[in-house]
Amino acid sequence: MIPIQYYLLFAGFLFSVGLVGVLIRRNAIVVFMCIEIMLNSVNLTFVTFSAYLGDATGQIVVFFVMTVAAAEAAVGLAIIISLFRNKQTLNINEINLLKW
Amino acid sequence: MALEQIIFWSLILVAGFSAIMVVVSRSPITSALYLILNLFCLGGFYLTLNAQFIAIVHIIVYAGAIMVLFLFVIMLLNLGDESKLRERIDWKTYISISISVAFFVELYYILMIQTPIPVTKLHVNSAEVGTVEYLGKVLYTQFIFPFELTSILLIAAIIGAIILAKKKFTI
Amino acid sequence: MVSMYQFIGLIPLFPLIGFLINGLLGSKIKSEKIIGSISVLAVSLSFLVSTFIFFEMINLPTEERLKIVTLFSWINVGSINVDISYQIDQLSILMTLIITGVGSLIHIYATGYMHGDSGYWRFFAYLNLFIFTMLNLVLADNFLLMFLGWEGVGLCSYLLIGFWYDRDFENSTTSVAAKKAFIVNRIGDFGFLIAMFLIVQEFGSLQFLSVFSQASVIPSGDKILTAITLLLFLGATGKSAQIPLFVWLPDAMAGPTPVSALIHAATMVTAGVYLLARSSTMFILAPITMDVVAVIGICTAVFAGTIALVQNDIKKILAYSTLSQLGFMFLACGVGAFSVGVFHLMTHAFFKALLFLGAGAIIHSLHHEQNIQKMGGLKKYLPKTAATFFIAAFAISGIPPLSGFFSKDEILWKAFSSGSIWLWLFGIIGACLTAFYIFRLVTLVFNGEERFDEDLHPKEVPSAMTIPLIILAVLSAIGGLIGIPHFLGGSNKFEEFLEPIFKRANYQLPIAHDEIFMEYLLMSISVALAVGGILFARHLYLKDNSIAEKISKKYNYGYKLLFNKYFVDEFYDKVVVNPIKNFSDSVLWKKLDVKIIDEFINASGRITEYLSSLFVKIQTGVTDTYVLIFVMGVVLILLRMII
Amino acid sequence: MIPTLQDYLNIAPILVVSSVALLEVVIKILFKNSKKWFSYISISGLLVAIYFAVYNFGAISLSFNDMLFSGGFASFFEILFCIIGILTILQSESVNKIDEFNTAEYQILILFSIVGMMIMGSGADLITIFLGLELMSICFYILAGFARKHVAANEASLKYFLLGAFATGFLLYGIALIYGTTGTTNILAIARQYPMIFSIPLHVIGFILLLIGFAFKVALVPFHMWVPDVYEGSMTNVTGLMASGGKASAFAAFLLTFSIPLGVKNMELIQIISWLAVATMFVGNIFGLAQRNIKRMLGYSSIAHAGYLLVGLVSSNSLGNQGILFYLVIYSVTTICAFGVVSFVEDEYGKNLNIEDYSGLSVSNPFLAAVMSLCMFSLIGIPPLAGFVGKYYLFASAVQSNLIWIVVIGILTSIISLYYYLRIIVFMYFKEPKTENKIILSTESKISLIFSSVLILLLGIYPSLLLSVVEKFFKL
Repeated sequence: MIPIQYYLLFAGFLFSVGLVGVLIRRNAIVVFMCIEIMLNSVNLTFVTFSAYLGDATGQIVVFFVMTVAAAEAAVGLAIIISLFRNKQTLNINEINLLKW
Repeated sequence: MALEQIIFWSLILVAGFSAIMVVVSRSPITSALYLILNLFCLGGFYLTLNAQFIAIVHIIVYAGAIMVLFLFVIMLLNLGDESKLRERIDWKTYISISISVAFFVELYYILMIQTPIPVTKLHVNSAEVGTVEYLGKVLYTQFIFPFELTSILLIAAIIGAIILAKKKFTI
Repeated sequence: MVSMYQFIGLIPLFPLIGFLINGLLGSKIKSEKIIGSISVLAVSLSFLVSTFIFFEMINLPTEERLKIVTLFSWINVGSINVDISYQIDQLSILMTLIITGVGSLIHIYATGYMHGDSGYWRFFAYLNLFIFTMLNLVLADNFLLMFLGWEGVGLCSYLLIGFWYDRDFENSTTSVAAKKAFIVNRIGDFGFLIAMFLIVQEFGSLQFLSVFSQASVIPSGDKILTAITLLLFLGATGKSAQIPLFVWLPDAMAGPTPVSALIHAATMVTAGVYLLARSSTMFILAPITMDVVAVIGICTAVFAGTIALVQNDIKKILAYSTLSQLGFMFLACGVGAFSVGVFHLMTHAFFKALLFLGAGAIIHSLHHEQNIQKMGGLKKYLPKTAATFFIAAFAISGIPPLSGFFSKDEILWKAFSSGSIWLWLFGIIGACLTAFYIFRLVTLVFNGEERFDEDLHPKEVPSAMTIPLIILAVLSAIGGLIGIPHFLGGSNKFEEFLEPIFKRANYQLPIAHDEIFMEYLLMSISVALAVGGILFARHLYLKDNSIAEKISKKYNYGYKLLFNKYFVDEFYDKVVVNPIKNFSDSVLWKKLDVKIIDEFINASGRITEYLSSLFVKIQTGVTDTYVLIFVMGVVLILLRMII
Repeated sequence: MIPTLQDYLNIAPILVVSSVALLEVVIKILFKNSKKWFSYISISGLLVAIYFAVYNFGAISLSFNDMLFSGGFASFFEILFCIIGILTILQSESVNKIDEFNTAEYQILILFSIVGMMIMGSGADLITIFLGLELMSICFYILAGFARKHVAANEASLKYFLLGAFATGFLLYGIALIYGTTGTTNILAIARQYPMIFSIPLHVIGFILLLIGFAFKVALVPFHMWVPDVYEGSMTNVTGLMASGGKASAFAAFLLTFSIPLGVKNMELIQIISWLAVATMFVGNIFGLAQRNIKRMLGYSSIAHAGYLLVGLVSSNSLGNQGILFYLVIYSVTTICAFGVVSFVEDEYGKNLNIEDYSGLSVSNPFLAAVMSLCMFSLIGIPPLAGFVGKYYLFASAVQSNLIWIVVIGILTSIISLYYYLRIIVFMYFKEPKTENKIILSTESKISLIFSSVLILLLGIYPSLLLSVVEKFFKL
């Protein structure tokens, strides 16, 4: 028997790891991957609740989140490509034309 | 029951390790590969939670499609060269890490101490709920509108991806 | 018989139409005549309507004079209904008469003054808009509509002060002056707004009648009421340029002179006094506020009067003079004599408009020379202007039987009878200062030798400008006669007329005893001091060498005496005049006014801007920072939830 | 369970707009040289959608198994977003200057983003709201980077995307926790469990995370950092759409999830929202002072206005909700109008965006200057313009809830904002024109500007027009 808290806490841990990644990494693609970790940790939370509540909604949400993640990935990577074409870098520290 | 425990803890170990490795790996390709490992572990978690359909879809969509896209872009932009992306560790890094730790501690406090959730067992229906049949029924009846909505979302994303990433500015 | 009352909507409507025609089509209409006549016609038609209403009103029995005409419903917020509706009563019709009457004279004058200006149509559009908003201010039957007018005049003054944007004004540009006027006004409006919200909360309504009838049963000294009145007074100090929010008014001189006349005499600055008079029911129940009002009023009166002593810009002198006179009005309100305050407001509107228009005529004829040290001897070139100007100067100095005498004397008497000898004493000093600085101005401008450039050939201004001057001069001369106090054998029709408005307020006041002897005594003192001030100024500034030479030639033996006399002058200069002047010049004006108060307002803006440019560095452009701040926010919020 | 015809009729506006967008995709593929037609097709589609929304206006009902509201406030938002869309398209002639070939895609994406907004404004389920939000956001990410020849646009797009996806994570986490504690994602079902659920800390945390997700979209401090950068880098018309529609829809979702079913009754939540409101008002107005770029400045102005709007939520009474709806309309119209003027002054991407470039606009183009100053005065809140009535409404609601202190802060900060709003007017009216560049306005853009200006004036002088509509949604 695994208490629900373990799952939730592990999801929270994954979320925090993703957070750290977003905060400390400079490569735009890696930052995006860390965001994917965060989304997946949320998915885990949803599935956990769904399973423990015996309710399908949570899994349906996960289904939608995956779709959204796919759409975001397509758009996000397209944005990264078009930026890279113009600027030849993906280091978000160097992408600071717009400021103040 | 011991088997369940063993699977759970080993999944946690691998998933946690791979997640951390995504963050700390120098090369984006390594990060991406670790992320794939992490996603497989999550699929494992879904299986332990009796969400078979989601587990399969997860592996197919995430590891199969999204991560391949990532790898593809990394290769396309030829980002394998690590020297291009030297990342320093400075005071901001420490602040970031401590903030994230604080966030996790808060989550821990809320989940473990403030909220005693009595549920320790999977719901009796959970095995049935996770099947393709059941989810399909719900998806095409109750959630038909959001389901249709996702098609529009994907079309918008496709159009956007094409116009942003196509090579020539005018055809 | 058709009541004129129902046509009240026409009064603000005409200027609005004038504004719309000139504002939308003005650039297409090439003829100055058409633009000018539309504008003048709009205001004079309003004046006509208000005159009709006024005459209908005085034929009605007192209790039927008040009427509210609702045009349409404006805002319905829950239980609070705010309508666009106008309240016609003695006070509002009086203000309307002043605004439209003096306003149309200024409009007529401006058609001559602005002749040939490239922004002719713009100017008249703004002027009409100004009148429109001001009329809304005084005719409103609720605080919110009044606030509309209140903001509107601020906005129009902003547009008008910055009208000549291509000209420099005192080391900066007119636009800076305009901006300052607007911002300082907004600080005052802040008080008004908060007061308004407090009123809503306390009384559940914004309508004057409902609010005041509810307020009148509140015991005196109530905390909320004190807060409301203090905040309203903050609003009034902004509009009526009292300490500490007066800084915009001297700068408002950057606009064309008719604007100065309009702002200073008839409209904008009187708004604060009007607000106090309108809310007298509430003010009288807040003794602390009343004291504050009186003290601020008298301080401004003396302070501004002193600064006016040393100014050389003709319009600046008049600007500080306005501050000072407004101070007197607030003094009157502060001691509970609201009707006297309004009386002074009216007489002041006449003679200050006259002074400003006269100054405009002088400036016009000297091709925009404003320094009085570069004038002199203008009497023979501008006879009509000079004559009217003298009348105005006597009126403002309080020489009987001109209008200023009655109102100012009444204020001083009320201040005295309110029990504070200090208020009276400072009031007397202020009155004396007034006489002095205004005659310093008059003497330096019209008498003495000609100090302006020789190639300037001043000549009398066109009749479009002199006719308003003459009408105003007549009004300044006889305007006070409607308010002759009882002890002088008059019937004080003015006070009687306004009595119903201040009934509730007067009810709260201790009944003043008629001490006829005392009144005569004080009156004589103030008149004597005024005359003294005038003579002293004439004496000091009329050191006409030609006269002196003539005298010395004629009376050789008297040379020594004359010398001695001059010696006495020197003595006066050294011991009495110079210290005051120096104090005023170096301390009051250059330090307190320019450095401290003015700087404070400017600095607060600059500091905020500096801080802004400092803080904004946090916007590094790097996504990391943004995420970091995002997560910090999350962590803090979650922390709040846990604890 | 199976959708009926009535269901489809209920969501007719959404259906119309999305099918018009899909139609445009087909047209684009079939006829290569038809770019002139797209804007007319889009506008007519939006007009038909408005017609259906008005048709549905009468009664509030639920459709698609409680996934969507229709009628009532849902129709209200649908109409608002359609109007925003029409105004944006009318002003978007400059898009042709950016990338001639992508006119069709531009129209399609705008329509899709409006579909997203409409869904956010009518969602009755957290899932639909989330999907609507994502649809809108994805369109915005793309539109922000639409001028892809320019690095600034790429950068804006990337920043918006990364931060937006990051915020989505929090939003989803919030939904997950709410789902976990209530077992449902349906707003009405959640509301039915009130007030018991608020005793579970996890549930409150869920709401907080949801709040943070929305706070990002409406740009509340400290989740606002993307706004100035993204606003500066994106195409001006797109910025206008983001600042008006994006914010309005996020506020709609805010209202739907926080206020309409539940009434924000949880004191801790209210306190947090009030902090956010105060911080937002301060930061928006103070940071705005230092800006020289007009789009950044308007960005900070939009942040500050989010703060004012939040005041209505803090006061948590029906007056506040009405005030938010009313102010959203005014704010959106004013903002889109102001950005419209900016887009006309900006002759090609990224030029003429400094405040100095507005010198003497009153001489070179009096019409634009007049419209711009109308917008500025409305944003300042000068009566009788609509902005004043809206602000008055919001502050009155706070007073009703005994929150005078927040009103004081609101008014104080709005005095600070005066400095930067006036700066533009000073430049336009009190400065000599620098260069003689003639701005030629097309009929469409004139229509859009005149329509907005008339609305700003009309709603200020006769606000009952809108107030009477808004009042119906909330019983006192």
